[in-house]
Amino acid sequence: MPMNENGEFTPLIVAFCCNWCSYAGADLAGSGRLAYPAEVKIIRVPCSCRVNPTFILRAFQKGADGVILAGCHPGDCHYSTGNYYTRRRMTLLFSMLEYLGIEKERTRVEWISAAEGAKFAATMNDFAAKIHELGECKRLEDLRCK
Amino acid sequence: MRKLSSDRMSELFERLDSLCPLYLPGEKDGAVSFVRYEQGVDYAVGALNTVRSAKDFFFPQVENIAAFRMTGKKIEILENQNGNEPFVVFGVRACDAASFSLLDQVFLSEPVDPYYRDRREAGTVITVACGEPDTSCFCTAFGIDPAEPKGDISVWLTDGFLYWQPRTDKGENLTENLTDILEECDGGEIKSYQDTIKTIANQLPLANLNLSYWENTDEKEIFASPVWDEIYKGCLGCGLCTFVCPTCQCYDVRDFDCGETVRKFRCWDSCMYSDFTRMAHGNPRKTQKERFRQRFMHKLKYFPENNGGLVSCVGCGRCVRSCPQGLNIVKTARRVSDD
Amino acid sequence: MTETLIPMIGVITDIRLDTPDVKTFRVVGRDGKKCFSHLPGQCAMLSVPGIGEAMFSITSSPTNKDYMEFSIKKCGCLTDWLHAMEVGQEILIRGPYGNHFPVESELKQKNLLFIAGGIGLAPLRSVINYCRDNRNDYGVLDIVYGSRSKDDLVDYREILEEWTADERTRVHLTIDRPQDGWDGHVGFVPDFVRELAFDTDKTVLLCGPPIMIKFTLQKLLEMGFAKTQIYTTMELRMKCGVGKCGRCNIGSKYVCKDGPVFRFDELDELPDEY
Amino acid sequence: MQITKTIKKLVSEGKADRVFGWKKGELGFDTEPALFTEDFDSVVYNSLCGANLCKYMINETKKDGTVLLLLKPCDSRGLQLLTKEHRVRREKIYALGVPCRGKIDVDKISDKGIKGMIDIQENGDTLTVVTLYGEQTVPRQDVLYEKCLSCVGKEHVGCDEVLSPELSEDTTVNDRFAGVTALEEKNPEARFAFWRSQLSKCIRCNACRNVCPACSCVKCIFDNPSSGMDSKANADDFEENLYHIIRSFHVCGRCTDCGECSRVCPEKIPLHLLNRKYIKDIHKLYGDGDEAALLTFTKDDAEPSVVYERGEGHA
Repeated sequence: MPMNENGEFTPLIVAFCCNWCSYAGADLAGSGRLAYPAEVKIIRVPCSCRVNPTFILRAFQKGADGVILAGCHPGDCHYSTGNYYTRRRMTLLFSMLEYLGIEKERTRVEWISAAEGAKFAATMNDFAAKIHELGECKRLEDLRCK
Repeated sequence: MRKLSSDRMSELFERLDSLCPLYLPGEKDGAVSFVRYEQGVDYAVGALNTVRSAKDFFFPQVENIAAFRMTGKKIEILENQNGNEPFVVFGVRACDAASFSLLDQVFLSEPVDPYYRDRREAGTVITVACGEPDTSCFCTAFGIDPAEPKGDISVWLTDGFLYWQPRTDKGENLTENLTDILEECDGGEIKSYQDTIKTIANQLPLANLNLSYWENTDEKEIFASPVWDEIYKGCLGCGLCTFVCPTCQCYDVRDFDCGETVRKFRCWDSCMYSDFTRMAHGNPRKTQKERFRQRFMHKLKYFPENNGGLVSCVGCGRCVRSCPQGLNIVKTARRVSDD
Repeated sequence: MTETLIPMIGVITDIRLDTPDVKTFRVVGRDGKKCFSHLPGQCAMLSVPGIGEAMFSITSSPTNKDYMEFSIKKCGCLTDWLHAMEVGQEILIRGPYGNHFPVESELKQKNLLFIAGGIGLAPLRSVINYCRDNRNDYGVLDIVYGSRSKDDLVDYREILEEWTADERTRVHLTIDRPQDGWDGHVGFVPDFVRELAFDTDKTVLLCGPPIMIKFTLQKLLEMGFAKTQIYTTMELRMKCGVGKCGRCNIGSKYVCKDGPVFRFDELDELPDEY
Repeated sequence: MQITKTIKKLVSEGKADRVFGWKKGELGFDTEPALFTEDFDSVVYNSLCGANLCKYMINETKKDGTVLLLLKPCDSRGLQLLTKEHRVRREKIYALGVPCRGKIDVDKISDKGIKGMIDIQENGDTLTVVTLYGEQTVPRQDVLYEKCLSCVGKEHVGCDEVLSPELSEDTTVNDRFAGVTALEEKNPEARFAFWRSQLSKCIRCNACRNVCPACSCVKCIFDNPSSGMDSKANADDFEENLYHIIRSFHVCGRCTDCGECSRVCPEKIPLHLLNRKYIKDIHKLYGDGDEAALLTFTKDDAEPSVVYERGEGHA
C-alpha cells in the first residue's frame, strides 16, 4: 500500500478532464489558489466522450484507487453532443462495475465548466476524501503492476 | 498392491496433503477442475474428466519467465524465481497420464525446457482407473488402457475399497509414508473391476477410430485433400479445443509492461487463432481452413512423423464434449480418411 | 542442453544506413566480445522489452570473431523501434538457432552461385564472406543480386569495393527499373539469371522474396539445375526458436529447428502451403 | 421431412444455391453446422441443433450466390442485428425460419449422472436417453439450455419465410432477469465473490466472443497489438475481469440475448448474466427502443450518479 512518511495511505486518483471545460476549471482552481489533493493526477482528454471504458479499467490496473471523469455540463459540449454519450456510457459501465461487486464510490462523473474552479476543487476534495475512506483498491488491481 | 477402505479416503487425502500440496478434481461453480485439497473440498469421484486437462500442472497457461528493467539505453535482466515445491496430483485419468509422455517428447527433447522439466520432477501423479468410461472417450484407439492407467501410482476405486499400486520410485517413496493406513493386499481383487471397464471400453462408439489411412498416406496427399475445404466450415476459430486439449503444447512468449519493469511470460497459444502465424508482411495461413488443417495435421501426421509414430491425441474426448459447434478430432480424422 | 528463453544483453556498437529502409546493426556483448559463435545461415532472436521479439538471420560471417551484424529492413513494430534507436543502446539477444548452409560439407570445393533479391542478401552475405575468408576451399563465386533500385542495394559499397576485388568472384547486379546514374543491368532477377546462362556445375544458394524464389527456381530448373543443387533459407513467425512453440512449421518440419536452410528436394516433400 | 422438402423446393425455384444448416455428427446426439450444396437430405433439424448459424453469414455472403439459412427465432434476431450493422449482405441470404420448442443441453443430461449416452430419442415432453448402461428417461424441460428456459420469444423477425410457426412452443419458465435481480439483491462482497469465482474459471478460449453475433468486429480489440489490449491468456485476475467487462460492454445495447455465450462456455460461466444486466439497465433507464442504447441519447437521460444514489442491495 502506498504510504506517505507519516504512514498514512496515499491513494492514486486519476481524473480525466475534458480539455474545454473541466481542464480549464482545474486551471482556474489553480490560479484561484483553491487547494485540491496532490494525489489527483489529471489526464487531459479532448472531450469526456474520448474516455472509453478501457481507459477507466486500465487506470485501475495500473494502480489507481479512484477514477473520476469530468466534462462540460450536458448541453455545453464543445462538440455539441459528446458528453451526452459519455453520460450513457458511464452510467451503464458504473452500474456494471457495481454489479461485479466493485465499490461504486471509486468511480464518478462530474460536470464542471471552465468557470467552476471552486466546484473543481470541492469535487476533487470530496472524491479524494471518499477514496481515503475506502482505502486501497483491491477488487480491480493487477498484481503484476504492484 | 495396497488397499484402503473407501470411507477413509478423506483420511488419505489429509495425509497426502500433509506431505506436500495435494490437488484433485473438485467441482467449482458447476465445472470440475483440479483444485487444491483442503477441508471441505470433495473429491469429484463421479466426474470422468476435468474441463481443463492435467497438463496445467506441468505446462501452466501462464508462467513468468523473466523481467526486464529499461533505464535509458541500459537493460537489466531480473531473473524470475520459479520455486518448484513437490506436489501430488490425485485423480488423473489414464488419458491425461498418457498425454504427459507426449508432452515429454516435446519439452524434454533437446534443448530441454527447464520450466517443464522442473515441474515434472516436482510432481507425483496418482492416476485413477475409469470405472465408467463415457461416450466421448476413445483412449483405447491409442492403446491406452483405462483399466490400467500409468503414472507414478495407480488407483482403482471399487465398491468399498481403494486399491493402490505404486509404479515408479517416486510412487514408492510416497507410499512408504503411507504404509500405516494402506494395508497390503494381492492384486487379484481388482480383476473383475478391470474386466468390466474393458467390456464397456470396447463398446464405446468412438473407440474404433482407425488411423491407418493417416499412418500410411503421404503427408502431401492428406494435406491436399478436398475434405479440408468443407470440414472447417463450422469452425468458429476459437481456441477452446486447443486449450482443453491435454496434448496441445503451442505457446506464445509475450511481454507485459508493468510500469517499472517489463515482464516476459509464456502462455498457451492456439493455432486456431488468426494471429498465430501473422508476420509484418502478412499471414501465411490466411483463412480458417489452413488453421484448422494445421491443428489436425499436426496431431495426426506431423507429430507422428517427428516422434516415431506417436499420435498427438490420447482420446480424452474433451474436444468432443466441448466444441460449441460439434467439431472434433474423431470427425476430422474419419472424414479426411473417408472412413 | 536447456533453453530458458531468457536472452542475454547485447550492445549496439554501430548502426549503418544501407538503404532508405535497411540498417545494419553491429552487436557485441556487454563485455565487448561477440555474444556467441554461429555458422553461416543461422539466426538469432533479437528483442526489446515491451516491444517484441523476432528472428533475424545473422548477416556477418562466422569468421568475424569480434562482433555480429544484422541487416534489418524496417517493416513492423520491432524493426521500427530498432531503426529509431541509437548507438550504445542495449537490446536482448539469444541464439544461435537453426541449421546452416553446409559450408564445411556439400558446398566445399564447389563453384557457388548466390542469387539474392532485396533484403534476401542478408543471410547470404554471411556465407559469401565465409567463403571469401576461406577462399581456397571454394571454387568460383558468382553473385547475382537484384533490388528495386540502386538505392535499395544493401551493402553496395562492400560489394563494389571488396567482393569485386577478387578475380574468382563475379558480381552481377541488376535493378528492377531504369534509373539515372545506373549503367548496369536492368530487369528482374529470374530473367537475369537465365540471361547469364550459368554452367550447371554450380551449387546455388537462393534467397529473396517468395515470388522471386518461385520464378528463379523455375528458370534454374529450365537451365538444367537439379533441385538437389539448390539451397534456400526460409522465414516464418517464430516464438521459441527451438521447435517447441509450434508455429513455424511447413508440414512436419520446423523452420526454426530443421531450417531455416533447406535444399529444394527436401522442400519438395513438404506441402507447398503452410 | 418438411424442412428438406421446403429446401429442395426453394433451391429448385432458384431462391438459393446452397444451404447453411445442421448435419448429424459422429455420435447419436451431436449436430454440427454445415454448408450443403447438394445432398439436402442430410440436412437435419431437431432439438439438438442449438448452434446459432447467423454469424457464418459474414463470410458466406462475401461469396457469390444466395445462401439459404435456417434460423431459429433467437438466431433470426442475430441475423437482423448483422443486417442492421451491414456485416452481412442480406440480399444474398434467403432466411428460412424454423420452429423451435427449446434445445437440449447434453451437458445437463450428463449432470444428471447419466453416462455413456449413445442416443437421445424425443417423445413429446420426455426424452429417452439410450446409454451403454441402459435406457433412462428424463423430462425434456429439465435439460433445456438456459437460453431456452428464459427465451426472449418464439417469433421470428426479418425472415423471408417461416416454416410451421405453430410448432414453436414457449419454453420460458424463468423471468429473463430473475438471475440478474437475484445478484443485484446481494451485497457487494457477495457479488464480488460470486463473479471472482465464476470468472476465475475462464480459460480465455474466446469461444464466447467468436460465437457472438454482436461480436462482429473485423479485428477484435483483444487481438489487435496496437490497441494495447491484446492478450491471449488471463495472466492476472484483472485480465479475467477486463476481458469480460469490456466484451459485454462492447455488445451492450446490441446483444440479442441469444444465449450463445453461455451455451458455448466450457467452464459454464453464466455470461448471459452480464449481458442481461446491461439489457435490464437499458430497459429501466432508457426504455426498450429499437436503436442501440449507446448510439443515441436524450437530453434528460439519467446521470451516472444514479448508480450510487440507489441503495445497497437494490433490485
